[in-house]
Amino acid sequence: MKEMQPKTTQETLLAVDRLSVEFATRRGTVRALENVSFDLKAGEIVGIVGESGSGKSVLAFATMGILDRAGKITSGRILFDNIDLLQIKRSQLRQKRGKELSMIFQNPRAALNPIRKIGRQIEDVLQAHANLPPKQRRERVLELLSLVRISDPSRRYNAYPYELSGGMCQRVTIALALACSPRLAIADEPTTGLDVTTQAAVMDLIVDLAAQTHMATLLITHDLELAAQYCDRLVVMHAGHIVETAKTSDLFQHPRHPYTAKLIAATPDPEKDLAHLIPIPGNLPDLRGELPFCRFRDRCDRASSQCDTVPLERKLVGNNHQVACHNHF
Amino acid sequence: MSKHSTPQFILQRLLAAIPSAIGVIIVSFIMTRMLPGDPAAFFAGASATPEAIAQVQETLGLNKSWIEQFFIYIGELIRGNLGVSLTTGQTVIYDLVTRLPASLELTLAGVLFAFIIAVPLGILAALKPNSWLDHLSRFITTAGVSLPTFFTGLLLVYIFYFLLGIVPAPVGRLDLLSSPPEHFTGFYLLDSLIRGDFNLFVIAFQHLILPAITLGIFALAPLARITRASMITILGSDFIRLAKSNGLSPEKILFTYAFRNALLPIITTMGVVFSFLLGANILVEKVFAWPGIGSYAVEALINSDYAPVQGFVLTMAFLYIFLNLAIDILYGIIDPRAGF
Amino acid sequence: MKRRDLFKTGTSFAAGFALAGALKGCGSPSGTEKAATTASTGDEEVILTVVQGGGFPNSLDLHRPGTNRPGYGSSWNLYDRLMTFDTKTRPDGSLSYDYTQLKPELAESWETEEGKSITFSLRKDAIFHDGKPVTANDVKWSFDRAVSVGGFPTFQMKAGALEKPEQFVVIDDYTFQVKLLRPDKLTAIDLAVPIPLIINSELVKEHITEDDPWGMEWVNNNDAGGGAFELESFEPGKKLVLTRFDDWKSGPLPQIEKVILLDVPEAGNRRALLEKGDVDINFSLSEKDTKELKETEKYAIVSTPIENCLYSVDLNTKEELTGKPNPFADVKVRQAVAYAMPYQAIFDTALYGEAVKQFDAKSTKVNSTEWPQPSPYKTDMEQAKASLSLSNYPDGFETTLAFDLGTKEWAEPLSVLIQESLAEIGIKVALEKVPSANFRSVLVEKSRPMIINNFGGWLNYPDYFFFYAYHGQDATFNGSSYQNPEMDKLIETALKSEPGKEDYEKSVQEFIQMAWDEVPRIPIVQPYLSIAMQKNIEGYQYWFHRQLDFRQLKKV
Amino acid sequence: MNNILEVNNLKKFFPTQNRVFNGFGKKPPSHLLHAVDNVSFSLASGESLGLVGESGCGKSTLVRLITRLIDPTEGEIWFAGENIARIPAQKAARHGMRSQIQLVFQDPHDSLNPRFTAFDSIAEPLKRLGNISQSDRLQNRVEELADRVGLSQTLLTRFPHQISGGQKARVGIARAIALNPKLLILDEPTSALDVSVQAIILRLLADLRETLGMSYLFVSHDLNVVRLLCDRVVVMYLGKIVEMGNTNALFRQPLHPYTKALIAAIPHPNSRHSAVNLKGEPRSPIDPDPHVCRFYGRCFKEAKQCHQTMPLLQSKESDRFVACHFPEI
Amino acid sequence: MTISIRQTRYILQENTLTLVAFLMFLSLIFLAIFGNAIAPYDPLETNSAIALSPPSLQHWFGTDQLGRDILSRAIVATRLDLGIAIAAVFLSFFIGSILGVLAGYWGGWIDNIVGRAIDTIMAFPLFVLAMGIVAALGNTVENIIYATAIINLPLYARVIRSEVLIIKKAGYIEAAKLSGNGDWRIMARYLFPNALPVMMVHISLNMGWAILNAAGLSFIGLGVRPPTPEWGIMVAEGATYIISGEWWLAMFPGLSLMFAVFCFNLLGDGLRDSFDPRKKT
Repeated sequence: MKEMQPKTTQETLLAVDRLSVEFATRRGTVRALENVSFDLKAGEIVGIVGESGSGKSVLAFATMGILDRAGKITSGRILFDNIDLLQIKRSQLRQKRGKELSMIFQNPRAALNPIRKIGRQIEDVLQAHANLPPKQRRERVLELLSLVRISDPSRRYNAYPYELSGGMCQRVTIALALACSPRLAIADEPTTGLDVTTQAAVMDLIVDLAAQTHMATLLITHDLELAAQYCDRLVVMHAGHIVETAKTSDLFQHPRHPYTAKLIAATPDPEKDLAHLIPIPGNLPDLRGELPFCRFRDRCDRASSQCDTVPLERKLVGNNHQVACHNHF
Repeated sequence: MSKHSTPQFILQRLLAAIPSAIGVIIVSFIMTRMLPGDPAAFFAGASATPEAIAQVQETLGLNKSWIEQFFIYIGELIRGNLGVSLTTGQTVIYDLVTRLPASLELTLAGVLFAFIIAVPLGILAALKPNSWLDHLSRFITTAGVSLPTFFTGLLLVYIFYFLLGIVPAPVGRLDLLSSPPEHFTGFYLLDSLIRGDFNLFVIAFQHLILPAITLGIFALAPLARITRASMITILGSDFIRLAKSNGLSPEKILFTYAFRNALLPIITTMGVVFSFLLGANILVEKVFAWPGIGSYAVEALINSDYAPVQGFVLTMAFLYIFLNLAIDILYGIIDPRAGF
Repeated sequence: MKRRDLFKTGTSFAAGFALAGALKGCGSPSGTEKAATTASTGDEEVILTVVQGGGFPNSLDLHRPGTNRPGYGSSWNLYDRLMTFDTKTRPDGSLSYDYTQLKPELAESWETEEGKSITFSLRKDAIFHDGKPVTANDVKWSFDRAVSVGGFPTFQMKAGALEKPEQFVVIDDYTFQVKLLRPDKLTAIDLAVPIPLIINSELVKEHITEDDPWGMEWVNNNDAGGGAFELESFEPGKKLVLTRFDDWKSGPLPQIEKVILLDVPEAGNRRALLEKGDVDINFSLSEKDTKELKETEKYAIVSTPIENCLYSVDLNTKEELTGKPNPFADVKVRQAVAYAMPYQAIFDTALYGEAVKQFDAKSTKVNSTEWPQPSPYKTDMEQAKASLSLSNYPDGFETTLAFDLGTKEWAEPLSVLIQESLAEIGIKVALEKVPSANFRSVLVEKSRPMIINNFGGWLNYPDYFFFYAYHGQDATFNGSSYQNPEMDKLIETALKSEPGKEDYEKSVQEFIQMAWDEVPRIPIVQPYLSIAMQKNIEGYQYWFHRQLDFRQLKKV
Repeated sequence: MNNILEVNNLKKFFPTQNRVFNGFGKKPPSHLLHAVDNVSFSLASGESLGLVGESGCGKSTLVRLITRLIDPTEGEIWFAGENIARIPAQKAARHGMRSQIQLVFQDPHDSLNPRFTAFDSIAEPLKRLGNISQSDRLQNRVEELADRVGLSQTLLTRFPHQISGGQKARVGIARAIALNPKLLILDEPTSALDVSVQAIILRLLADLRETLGMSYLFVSHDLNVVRLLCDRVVVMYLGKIVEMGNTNALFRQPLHPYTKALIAAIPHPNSRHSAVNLKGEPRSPIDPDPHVCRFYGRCFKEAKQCHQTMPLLQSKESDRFVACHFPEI
Repeated sequence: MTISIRQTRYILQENTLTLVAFLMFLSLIFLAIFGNAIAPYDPLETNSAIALSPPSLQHWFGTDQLGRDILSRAIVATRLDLGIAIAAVFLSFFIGSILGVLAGYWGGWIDNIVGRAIDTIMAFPLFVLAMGIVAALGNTVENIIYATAIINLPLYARVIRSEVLIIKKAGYIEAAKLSGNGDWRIMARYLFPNALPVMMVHISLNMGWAILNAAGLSFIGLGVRPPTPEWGIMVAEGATYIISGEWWLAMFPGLSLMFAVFCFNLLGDGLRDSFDPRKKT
């Protein structure tokens, strides 16, 4: 599909290694993530795709260390620049957050403190990480605001989130994320809730800025098409498992996991008509209680007894193409 | 959306309050006239003959029809005359002016006490929901709101004055020998400081402790509850997540980000609590011989003394209106979205 | 001067009426309590602090309409009168006023021209609190005021045949004459009660307006007196502070230099204040507190039976009440009720034994004119049932018993006990608590079948008591609305006569006997006026107005 | 083909209130929000018409006008030969047209009474408007409808919180088709659903239209989805129709700059950047200037004329309408 | 329509305090129903011989100034106190709900009239209003109920109104209209039942408050008539005995009062938690 110059260097920036996360709920423990592993190289844009409930956001929050109280990391490592974020002190982690790795949220309006001027909010981040005198800090804020293409930054500095449109708010959160020029940004559904035309602009902005600052980006989205458009590599998640990772073009041309294939088949795109839109049967399994080794088992038409009895291993099935399935294509 | 200027907003709010003010005037008038007993019979003296009673009735204008009495009352009201209390023998205005600060000081102290205890409890509970601390705080505050204030008051007096003797006697705002500070605000704590009389301040403070606690205990629950709930909501909100993911310090997140946002519903509740306590402190005033408007109103009501009851109700209604106004303005200061 | 002579020769029922009225409701100690700071000895100012519940002076002006009973106390001490009463020692050693003896206060002396006038020579050295000398002009202005303002003061003055300003004549600065409209032995005595107080007229005149020719607005809150104490501060409903007027000449200078009177509504708090030693005097004790404090023996407690006063249950004798037949119109029913009263239980539990029993007389036959005297009734349920079975209501009926909320400390348990007891003979009683202010209306309306009354006549004679409580004139305090021409005749006979005379003795005994037979009112007890003081307080004296006279009190 | 629905010069203006909430307060004098401004279009019997636009463009208001939930400010709505705009919304519940125009809601969860079982929800219109009172007939009809929308009968006794999003969507559809309406309005029926479920629902809707012969008014912000179901498309922007035409033609060659931007914003794996980036922010819909093109300020083609004269919706070729001074022809 | 048993069990498991409150509630109901039967003594029977005796094996809570058994009085009072609270709360809930639903759903002039009326009541110091009503109409149980109901009315009207304002925006209300439901039916079958859970919280909290209110009225002498046992009156009467050392007179009725109010408050709190939308996953 698309031909791109590899702009990534080979050093691994983020490596999530066999990460498992559980949530304690009223009706039992939800095993939200199980043995999730993937990595991300400096400057790379990787998409994590999956339907709601697949654990995408949990993965993002776990990486940032901002899981809800109910959530608990039961095993695994999160290596950022070869440092395990799960082992370092909270204060050290705090130092890294916002400075070396930052996050862009869905629903930007909710992600901003509603009663604080946006300029001050950006300054708060600078204050936490950059040792700048107030005047320079303010200048840096204005610089950031114009960087994210907000017109008239000195006026917007004093604006409150409610005075801005959704798209504008998202630009502000991008500015917040980029304030300290982090090496990694995790964008969690950054375009959900925005107007179609704004979505495109916001995504363009993110990838442009990532390219400019050589920032690695983890794009979390349910929109396969969107991920395909902007990402170098894709990680497909289903029910707390990573089922497949591959370069974007490989994944689309040769999906190896049945779920990936079905997901692609179910996604509308301009070339498909209704007859070629194939639904995926069944629902996501309940992540409480007993589950088969393969969580896609009940929805899969290639399932075999192995799926219940043999633990899944990730297999390398091509250049950088991994799949976790006993009966993959 | 159009924004209004603050004075416009205030004016608009005051205008909007007129119907309920009229309602209050009418209802309180009717209510007092329905009180049993004849004030004339009481105030004509025990030995009064029917003629003497009739004469008092005439002096008091009680022999006129309700409608006539009402218009006379309204006329006097417009001229700023609230009448004379037959029980205290003073003009109602004088009584209210001298007694209102006592009630306000007590109520404010009660709310302040509640705030100081309940808000940290609520925050702690919100930081660890469903922990033992959360349950304990809920237990304590709920127990507090379950105690009838008069019972709490008596109990506290019994324990802290009678048994332990660590607080002064429940004889009002000052001990028997002290005279009140010069009148600036009517709040003894403030006035004594203004006068620089620290001794008097201490005395006033000691006398305020038990009644304020009695009152405050009653307000713990709503405040702690709303603090907990709104802190939990705010702490779970996206912008706190974002602040965390941006590595802001926990203090900054807790206070500048979370608490200031959580403050909005807390302020609303404070307003409700304040106006509620202003009414509820009647019983506390009675127990502690607190010379406030609550005990004044009770006395007047029992004696079918119309003017003070009406004056009291009007005062409270206006306080209520101004309180709400003040809260809206405060809201506007904290929350830019509220705007005017 | 023989006490009876003072007023007996006159025809004036009205006088007694007014005086009695002023003092009605022989109080349980619902009045003032006094609190005194502990042990002020040595060079310190002698301070007496007084706490008060259930009423606080609502005005400093006794002439103002609506001034309440505690107001008598403050004006008694702030103002002087021309004359006052002497002191006597009661059998139990406590002190009481002696209304048989008048003694000078502002007047040095007086001369009576029989039936025509009384001429007073005023003290020449007496001054008001502002330093102005007290002159006959002030006296006249004050008396003019009392007879002109209407309401209770005017009424009270009339009781002594003092009705018109023309009666009051200034002879010179220090000589003042009261001209008598008619001979009335009450005139002199009426000048020693609280109403004819002497006001600093010059001072008040500075504050009069067209609407307010007597300066009531101003006197209401300000001191225009020349009494032994002057006003330091007055916060209605909170606190009254009086300081000794060192230039007082109308009597021996009081020892107490400062009096602080505080309103403490909660009875328990008042008691706690005394027990903690924060106050010197707990004046208006409940019966229970009286009993218990007596038992501690830590305090000086004086209980004086209130003269001519009874706690009673009044049964309405009207044939119909609110359009329905009234069972109590039937004397058999009344007798049944009188026998069904749980007297001893009431005496023990409602009154804690702190009263004088007025039941279970030795003899059923009245043979003394003493008043109050115990009735022959005692609790006898058999008699009660028997009596009721002879009535028109052999199976009982439903009724209500009303009492004054302000006296609920004793009236409520009393009512509950009565309710329980009457239920045994089939009379179902609902209790009705009436707020104090409205109880007056209840008394005036006489619409309740049964009320708890606590009437006391000031003049200590049975005929006076009966005139208000049993006479067919149906005065406010005739709670039973009892009307019986025979009774009226006996009362009138006694009123016209005097003790010692045969017709007096006879008619008194007869009307008492009639009261027992007819029982429109069931006497329960004669109450005490009790005061608890720290042991270092001396000089307490019982007064007919039942307020404290600070002038007589001492701290040792 | 005769028109089942004809909308003529329909307008809906909302008064905007002061923000201060004063309890039971009065409304201060207000401005007008032009939610739907002079909109005209028609829908042929059996046709499926797409209605596209971003949030706030007036789609939902238009839907509520046509379903007679709210009263129009001005204009006509001709349905089956009657101007139903004249029926006051208060009275519409009892009017005959009620059963003929039904609506499938955007949020399947929000549109179901949490206290009704699936059965109750589906039976509600039958009971109120279908005159089916016998319980067995009702039972039969509801079961038949459940079958038709592929809802397992065992789910009929469940409450909304006990069934999945896709199942709730089916309940909503069953309820809407219960009375065999002539016109079914679909208000973003799949926007709250996952891709896998979306495909199922879209296919179901296509089937239903064929079997029941209904006309569809399909409202969506997602052009990809509209394309699958609709014969013709109407594009709205800030209360006005900016373009209208045959689906394929419109996709192939959008005439209005806004339509162009919308189509360009569809994620496309082949291009990393969106072709058309709109600038600025949308104009305010409150008291808009009647002489200025609503798209002015965001348009890449804007000229002086656009600020002086409001472009009118004009026929460009057969069945193509556009409101632009500079259409892409 | 109502809370299912499963849901109830669920709430109770979730929160031990609520479970405790629920048990307390059951025991209150038990006492209210069988109180007269299980009270060890006649609550009205006086016995001057044992007046003011402290708690003992014969009289667990001691006796009062007339020798009546305080335990029996406290038990028997349950029915009256709960009765007053339930009647008052029901009355204000009933009227308040109707007003609130009408005002919230229709808005306009109804909203304005209801709003003004509510504002007027709110502007009163509520306890004084209650006192005034009881003082004016006479201190009977019915009037205490009316007074309590009137002062609680604004709460219900306001809460249900704002609830209705939220619910009426829900899609299912539009869906109901499309299904041919008229306004009345929508109010009765859609708005009211869906506002009910939130109202349950207020009912429960309000019950406690109604009890306190009645007790407060008793304390200032406007409560029910003697010798009817009622907690507030018992506390008020006992209050005068605290200082003289007979603490049990006020203490036990006070604790009973507190027990009941505490129970309703905890219950309300528990209900609030379980209806908290944030807790719904």
